[in-house]
Amino acid sequence: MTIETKITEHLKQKENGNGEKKYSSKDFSSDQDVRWCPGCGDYTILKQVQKTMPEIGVDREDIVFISGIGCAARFPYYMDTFGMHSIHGRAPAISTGLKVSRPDLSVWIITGDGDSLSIGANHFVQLLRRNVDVNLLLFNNQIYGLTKGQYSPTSPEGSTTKSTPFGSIDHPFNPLSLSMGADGTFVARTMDRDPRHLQQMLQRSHQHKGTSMLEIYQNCIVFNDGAFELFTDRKTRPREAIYLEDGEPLVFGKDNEKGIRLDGLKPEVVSLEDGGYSKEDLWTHDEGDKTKSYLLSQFFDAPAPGETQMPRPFGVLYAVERPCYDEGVNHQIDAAVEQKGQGELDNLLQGPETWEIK
Amino acid sequence: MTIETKITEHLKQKENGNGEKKYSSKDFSSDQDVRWCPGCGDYTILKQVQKTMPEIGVDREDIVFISGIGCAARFPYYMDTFGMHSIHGRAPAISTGLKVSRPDLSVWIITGDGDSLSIGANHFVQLLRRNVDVNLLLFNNQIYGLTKGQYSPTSPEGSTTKSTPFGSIDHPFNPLSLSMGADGTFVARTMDRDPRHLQQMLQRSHQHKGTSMLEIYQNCIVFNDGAFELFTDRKTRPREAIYLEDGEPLVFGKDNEKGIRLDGLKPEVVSLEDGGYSKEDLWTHDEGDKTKSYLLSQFFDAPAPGETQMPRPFGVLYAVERPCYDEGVNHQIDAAVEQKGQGELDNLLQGPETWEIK
Amino acid sequence: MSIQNKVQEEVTIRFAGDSGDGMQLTGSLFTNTTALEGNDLRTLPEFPAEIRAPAGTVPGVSSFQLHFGSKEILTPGDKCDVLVVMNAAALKANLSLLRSGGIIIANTSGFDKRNLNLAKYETEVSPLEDDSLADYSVLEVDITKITKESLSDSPLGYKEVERCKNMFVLGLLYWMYNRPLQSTITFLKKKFKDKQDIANANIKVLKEGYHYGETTEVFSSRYTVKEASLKPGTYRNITGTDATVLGLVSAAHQSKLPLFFGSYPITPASDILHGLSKQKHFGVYTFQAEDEIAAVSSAIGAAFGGSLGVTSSSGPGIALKGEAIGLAVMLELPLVILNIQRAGPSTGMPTKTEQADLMQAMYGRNGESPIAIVAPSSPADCFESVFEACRIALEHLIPVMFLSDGYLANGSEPWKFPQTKDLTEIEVTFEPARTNNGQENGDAAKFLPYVRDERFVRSWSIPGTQGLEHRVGGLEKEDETGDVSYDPDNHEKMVKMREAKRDKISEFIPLQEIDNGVENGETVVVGWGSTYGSIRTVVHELRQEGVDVSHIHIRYLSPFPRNLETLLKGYDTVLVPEINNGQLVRLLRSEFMIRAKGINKIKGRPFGVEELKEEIKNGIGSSVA
Amino acid sequence: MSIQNKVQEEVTIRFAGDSGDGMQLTGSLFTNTTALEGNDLRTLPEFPAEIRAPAGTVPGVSSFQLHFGSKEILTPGDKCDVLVVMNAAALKANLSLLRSGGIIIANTSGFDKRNLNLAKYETEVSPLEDDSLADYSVLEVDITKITKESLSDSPLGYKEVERCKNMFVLGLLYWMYNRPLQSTITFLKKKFKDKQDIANANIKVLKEGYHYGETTEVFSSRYTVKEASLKPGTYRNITGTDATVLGLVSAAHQSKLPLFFGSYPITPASDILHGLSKQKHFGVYTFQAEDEIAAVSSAIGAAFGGSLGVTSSSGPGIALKGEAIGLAVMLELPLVILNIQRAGPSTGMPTKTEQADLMQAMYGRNGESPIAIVAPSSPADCFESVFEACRIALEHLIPVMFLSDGYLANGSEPWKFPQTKDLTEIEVTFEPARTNNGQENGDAAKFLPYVRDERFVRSWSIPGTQGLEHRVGGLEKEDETGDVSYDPDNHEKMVKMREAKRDKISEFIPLQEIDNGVENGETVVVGWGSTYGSIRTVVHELRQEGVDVSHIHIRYLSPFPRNLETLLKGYDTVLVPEINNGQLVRLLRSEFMIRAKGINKIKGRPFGVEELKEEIKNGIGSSVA
Ligand SMILES: Cc1ncc(C[n+]2csc(CCOP(=O)(O)OP(=O)(O)O)c2C)c(N)n1
Ligand SMILES: Cc1ncc(C[n+]2csc(CCOP(=O)(O)OP(=O)(O)O)c2C)c(N)n1
Ligand code: SF4
Ligand code: SF4
Ligand SMILES: [Mg+2]
Ligand SMILES: [Mg+2]
Repeated sequence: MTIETKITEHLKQKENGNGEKKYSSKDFSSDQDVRWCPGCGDYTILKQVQKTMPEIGVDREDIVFISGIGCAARFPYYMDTFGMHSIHGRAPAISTGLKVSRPDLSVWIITGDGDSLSIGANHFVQLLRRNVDVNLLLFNNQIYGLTKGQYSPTSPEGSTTKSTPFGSIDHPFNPLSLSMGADGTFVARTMDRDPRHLQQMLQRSHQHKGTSMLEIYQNCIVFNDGAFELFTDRKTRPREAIYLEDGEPLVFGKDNEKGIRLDGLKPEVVSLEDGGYSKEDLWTHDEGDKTKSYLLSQFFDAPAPGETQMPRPFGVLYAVERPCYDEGVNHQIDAAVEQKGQGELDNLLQGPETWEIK
Repeated sequence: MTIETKITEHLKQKENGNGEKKYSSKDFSSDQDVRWCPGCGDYTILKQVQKTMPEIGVDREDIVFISGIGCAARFPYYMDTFGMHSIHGRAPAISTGLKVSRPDLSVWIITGDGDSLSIGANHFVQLLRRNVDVNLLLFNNQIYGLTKGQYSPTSPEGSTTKSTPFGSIDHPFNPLSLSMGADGTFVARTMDRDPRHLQQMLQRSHQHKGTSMLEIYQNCIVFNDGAFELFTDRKTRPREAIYLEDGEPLVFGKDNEKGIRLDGLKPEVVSLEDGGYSKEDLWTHDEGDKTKSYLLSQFFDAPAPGETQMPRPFGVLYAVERPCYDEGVNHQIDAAVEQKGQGELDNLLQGPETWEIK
Repeated sequence: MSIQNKVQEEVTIRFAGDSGDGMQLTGSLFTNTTALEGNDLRTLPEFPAEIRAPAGTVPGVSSFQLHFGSKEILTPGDKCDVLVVMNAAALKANLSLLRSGGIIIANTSGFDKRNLNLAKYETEVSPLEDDSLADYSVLEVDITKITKESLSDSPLGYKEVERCKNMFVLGLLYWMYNRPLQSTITFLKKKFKDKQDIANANIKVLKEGYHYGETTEVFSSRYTVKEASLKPGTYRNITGTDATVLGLVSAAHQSKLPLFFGSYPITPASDILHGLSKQKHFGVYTFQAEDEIAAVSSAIGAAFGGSLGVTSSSGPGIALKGEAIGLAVMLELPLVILNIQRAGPSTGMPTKTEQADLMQAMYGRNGESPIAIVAPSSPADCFESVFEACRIALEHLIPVMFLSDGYLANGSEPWKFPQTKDLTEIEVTFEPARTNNGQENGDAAKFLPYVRDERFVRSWSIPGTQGLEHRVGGLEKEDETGDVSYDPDNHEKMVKMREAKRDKISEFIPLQEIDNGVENGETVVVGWGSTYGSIRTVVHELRQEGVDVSHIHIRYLSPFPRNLETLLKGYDTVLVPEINNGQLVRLLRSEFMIRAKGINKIKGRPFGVEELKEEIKNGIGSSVA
Repeated sequence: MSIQNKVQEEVTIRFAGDSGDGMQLTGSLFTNTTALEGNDLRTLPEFPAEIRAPAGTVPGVSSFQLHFGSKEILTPGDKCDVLVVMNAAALKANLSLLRSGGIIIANTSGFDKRNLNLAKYETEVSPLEDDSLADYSVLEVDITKITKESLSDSPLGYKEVERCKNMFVLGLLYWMYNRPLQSTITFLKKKFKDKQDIANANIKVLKEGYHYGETTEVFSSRYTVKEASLKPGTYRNITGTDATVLGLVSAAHQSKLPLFFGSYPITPASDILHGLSKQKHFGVYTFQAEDEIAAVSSAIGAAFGGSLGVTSSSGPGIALKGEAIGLAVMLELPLVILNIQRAGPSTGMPTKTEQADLMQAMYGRNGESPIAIVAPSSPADCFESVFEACRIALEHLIPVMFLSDGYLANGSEPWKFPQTKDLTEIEVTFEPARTNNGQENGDAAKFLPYVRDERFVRSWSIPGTQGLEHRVGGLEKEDETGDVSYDPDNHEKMVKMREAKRDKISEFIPLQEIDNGVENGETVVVGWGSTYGSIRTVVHELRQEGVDVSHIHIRYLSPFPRNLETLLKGYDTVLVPEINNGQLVRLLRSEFMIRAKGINKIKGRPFGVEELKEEIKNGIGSSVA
């Protein structure tokens, strides 16, 4: 911002150059005891975030974690950065106000599937549309944890929960398709049980300029244990999950023996063993191709009769550059100042026409 | 509902069989004078709706129009049916309550681009996800009309409006992509200036079981005149708009001289005149093909450099059957009654364990 | 040495342990047995704060307090006489709630180094060893060990065996208080009918505990608490939440309307959603909405369609409903809003109780938008109060807020439940169809949806009724026609009308009664909601001590009963205890210009009888100053 | 016959026509000229209800009322002396606002059959022809025709020519009231500097109108309104909306903070968003959020980052902000909420004014969540009041609601505007960095974000400050540390602390002054907000008539000025006029136990001076009864 304020003054007194400080992961753990259920997936996510923060080259005091309400939303209390445990579903709106007025900060939103896709779904889609330069970590456990086990907008149809003793009726959201429908510029998925991949995705989220939507499959051991076992379990993972690498062919399986190719618009799983197909025939992942990314996000619902189940994609499905809202707003202010010069309060007070009373 | 209530009793006294009454369009116009600006696109929409209602074979008293707030939202006052002009953005939630408890009614939601995609966007996506059997008419004029001209979530980037004197910064929603991202089961588009097509689309919306999302391009003559001229103007329409027919090839142009074919995942405009391509080579529209429908919904943004602008699709982009939330809820109740028999209040009051005090 | 048998008039027992130790079950089983023995009683469970904390830590402690006696019991008791602690954390968290001289029953294996550390005991020595518990009589039993031993030959796995240890405690207490084991045994057999081994194990350990009391010499005495003189009749035990659920289903039944319940989960209101979602065979619709706004909106939509539309929430969730409640005020449709109050502001302390939403209920909307307010006074009273809320909403076509709180919702007491035939009927008639004097579809005389009856109530004209097609909305309505109107005089008329309509309800609710005491006395204690038990107990005691103090408890807070002003003006001093910073007291002062004085506690807890007694004593005569 | 010149002390003119007739412009141009002539004045535009109605219909009428004089002018005037009507609908809609004997200037071509039908005049004959206007002196001019003729040789198109007709009216009135044309001519030249033809046409017609007065004999007299005795100084004309915008920009300037304004459009608050969005070169951030909840939330986020966070709305939009305001109360961050009140409840009458959100401002949130409230008393006073709201928010880290209304927002008056150098400074200091006594990243002594100064205000510790990393949230905070706490005593302490902090503000605001009258009198009229002008006028008149009545106008409604109680208790009768059903009156009664009596009008309009005078006269001495 070209305009001098108490904030710009205040920040001048900052010790030594930005991002030069060296941290260890423990520098990011606060003095609060962590209060999640033993075995909750949130623990490992916290650990990976604390491990990643020292790597991103941002001073600790320039990092802000903002959450809504939920088990996941307790997260900021455990990070020794600035943080706000706000109100249910509103973290994206609060973060927008913060990031627009403080573009110098690295802002991280922590939210659950209920927080972001139920009460907060409006702010969620608007954030993606505006492409505010923040990182949103969506802890998806397909349940309302904090309120002790009601179904959420990501719970599969038929879920029997506290509020649906006879099974849930509503069709769940596909969070990635919804994000793409809202024109998100960075759409990715990872899981609590794969620390390495989780760290990579956190890095990617940080690096992306714009809203980074990272869905994290997180196990709620108490109210929805094993919801993602197919993907997290060592035995089934190779069959059920596929890891995406930009520019690489879509291969999966224990020994990468399977691949996915596109037959026109229809993706199909092919074997790389029976000589029928080789890597060259496969669909190569292109993070910048919206159609392909959409198709990947559709590897989700149970297959139509006759069709084969596609593996669930993990990694960055979609990533493109688009101007960020926060940047745009600040540019507009700078431009106005350039053009008209910084505002003269006395001119404003005086207005277009005045008169004297003697 | 298998359970007898005052409502079921009350409805028994209904005169003669359902849907047998004959109406003319004037039976659907109320005694209120219409108060939109002269020349507003809302007038013709009102007219087409009043023309269509007598055709759908539903008794007038079984039709309910529910709106939020906005110019468009004044609509129910002008329909001589049951109606509610509710609060800003909440019509989908109100309609869900009504339709679930009164599945016998034909419920129509009237909403604007601000009403449904700004303040009401959460209820909008949840409605589509749940697939409640109602019809939603989205009057999109890319502006806030009632509040006298601020930009809306569908206003193009750079729109200069009352609230954005230097041009809007945020990237607009693509309402149809958003609807598909929310797993809507019926996604269609029409325009105020094509009465015949508008009527067809109203019919289709009524016929579809589930949430019918019909976007209507509507001209706000006062605050955003000509926003859709390219598509509505007789001269440019043939070039800029394409009408979709299920099972038919994608052709457009003054003399249907142009078509669209798919080169892998990439749609391209081809000429049907220079003998290069014939109708057979074209993409045939399939309302049930999610991927193709998504691609069509993407005929929206300005083309990337080097790519050609696609015509804007009108008609039903996507239509599939999926269980409706309201039906599911009522089935569950019926099932419970079947299984346990209708509840005995005295058993409930008594509870599991009692004791006597003499 | 022989064990002597003492008779006690009342006893308070507190079961405390880790969330995993099954203290809630232990407590409720003891409660049922006690109820069957004919005691009056009141219980209060205390769960850990929202997030489940690690086992063994203080935040992980879960407890259950039971107060029972041969006299009238109206509170869960201030301090307990017996404190059961399954581990060190439980002791740390609850010791302050034990009266000096009270009994501690401690599970020693819950006091090993690991547990002491988890409970953050500074000292290395267990509190059981040092003299920190000198003023209490402590009974140490290695419950875990005994349980394991007694189940050594059971086929159960380690964990399952462990889980039986709460039955030992139960058995031991049954012995102490001369309680039969039968009902518990029956319960266990029923609960685990497909898991014989588990049933047997639990029963074995239960008896083990009972015999332990008999055989070991550690206890010098057993206690008997005689039957209370409850009104004759059939009773059940009930929590505020269950009573609310039953009240709603009953109101739907008595009005012969479908119940539509739109809600969004939040502590402590969620349990009502859980309870109602089980009642589908009563034709109950439960809709878990995307947020509180959609929840209340859906209820309004259902009400427009002719259903009994109900929504529920707590704390911040209620704040979100304000706009839509205002719409219902304008539409003049029935709507019931259940507010299970919790400690605020903002997210506050979700698991703690408070009464701080009364002003919000009165004024938490834009413009002049009067609604009715009803508050229950005990867990069982939630039934009648919520039934009344529904009756008022349906008979007066107005939003009604039911102001309960977490303490009432979770607490329980014996309830002489009614029979369907004894329930009053709720009068609802839908405006009948108009067949346009025979000729079809012709326009009949314009239907006037905002014409009112003598109670100022308009007609309920539901979709599907021929000839009643009409439009309603949130813009100001023209008198009678209901058309949009910007006419200045009409607006004033309608604002006054909506208020008059709300006030008119006072003619259709009971007159205010004096709960205990006399008209025209020196001091009256005026309460509302969950403070009932404590106030009644205190006033009862004070009157026995000869103090001229009476008790008035207000269920109908908006409008007030029409005799309330006269009643209150009959006393020199008006004291108003509330679990807030002074809200009803403000309403009474501004409504009636009486120098009411507040007694306020804002600790997320009900009033203790002793502390309230002190405050009231100090308050007496204060207003004269 | 010669035209005589009459001197008048005050005049009220009402310009009425179709939305397309440019009456708003005509009115404001006359206003500017009048201001330049040194009169005191007050204006009030009245727009058609939200939706633009068809031309020629009553709902389509737009009007502008100007009250000016040589005496102090504080209201737009009850009834007007001159009514300009451009068509039949304008007459129908406004005739009731013309005093009997008043002058009607009617554009006859607006009274043809078409217009009479559109205006729904039953009779076939024009009201100008029948004797329905007998009590008024009517001047009929075919303005449209004259305009066309005088522009017959202009290159302008039909529509553009038509649009000039309002200038004829203006010219004619300038002649009637001896006003110079110059400033208007300058304005037109400036406005149409790139459209010479249009400028010339308008100027020609303007002069045409002036000459028409001079040449035709229809008028028997012209009028002079002498200069008012305003305080010497430089003045400008200003609306409440503009004054609010300026106040906000000034507060940001004087606190040297960025202004972040998050809002969602709604009538009548939207214009503030429009005004601020033009001030980007002052570093003003305007964010049009997706809804009111996001709007207030974004302002909270900005405040957390160190900006002056402001949000605005009206009616239902304010109800939606309650939950988030509660969060700000808990976070103890500065937040300014602008509530431009409109007639409610629910959607109500969006274009009409009301004062019915005071109680909501006080209590419209869950739990005990005290905030500060400031209310402006005139269009120009919006500047100082909103500046004060910002000062309090920033210096006391608390949410402050600015309670204006549609009448103030749209009205205008002359303003002796301040200079930057005269503005007070707003003291803001951010908590400085802590460099962990040299050694980097090491853990310094724990930073305590909820430690307070002598005003009970905590530190503002913004992100980017080394060593201040901390977490805040909506759960109850532990004293000093700000950590989450469920401790009962801590909760009570914090609830009381938040209240004490709010109340402490009373030591940092001016003492309540008596606007007019004496201490310890018989009757005092107590007002707040936009009723100022009417009350002041009435009290002034009554005192001149020798009535012992005083006027106290409260700007600071929460907390009240610390001397208010003593002041009010000095009078036998306390009358409280409000544009609501009685809200401040309730606060005064419950706070101070004084028998304040309400005078209430709920018609979407300010009090007329005459009607208020009546009510006050009746009210005097009433409290004794
Ligand atoms: C306004 C409001 N409504 C409801 C709640 C209650 N509530 C707290 S968290 C939550 C949902 C939690 O689910 P999710 O967002 O998936 O987070 P999780 O606990 O599963 O991590 C709800 C309904 C609240 N605190 N505030
Ligand atoms: C809660 C609330 N917020 C804001 C408003 C003000 N408002 C009324 S309509 C509207 C937007 C209208 O735009 P749109 O939905 O596109 O309808 P249109 O007028 O363009 O048909 C707004 C912001 C309101 N009435 N209620
Ligand atoms: S409830 Fe589930 S999500 Fe919440 S802390 Fe426990 S395990 Fe984790
Ligand atoms: S403002 Fe626009 S949308 Fe509204 S009525 Fe006028 S033309 Fe139609
Ligand atoms: Mg979750
Ligand atoms: Mg619009």
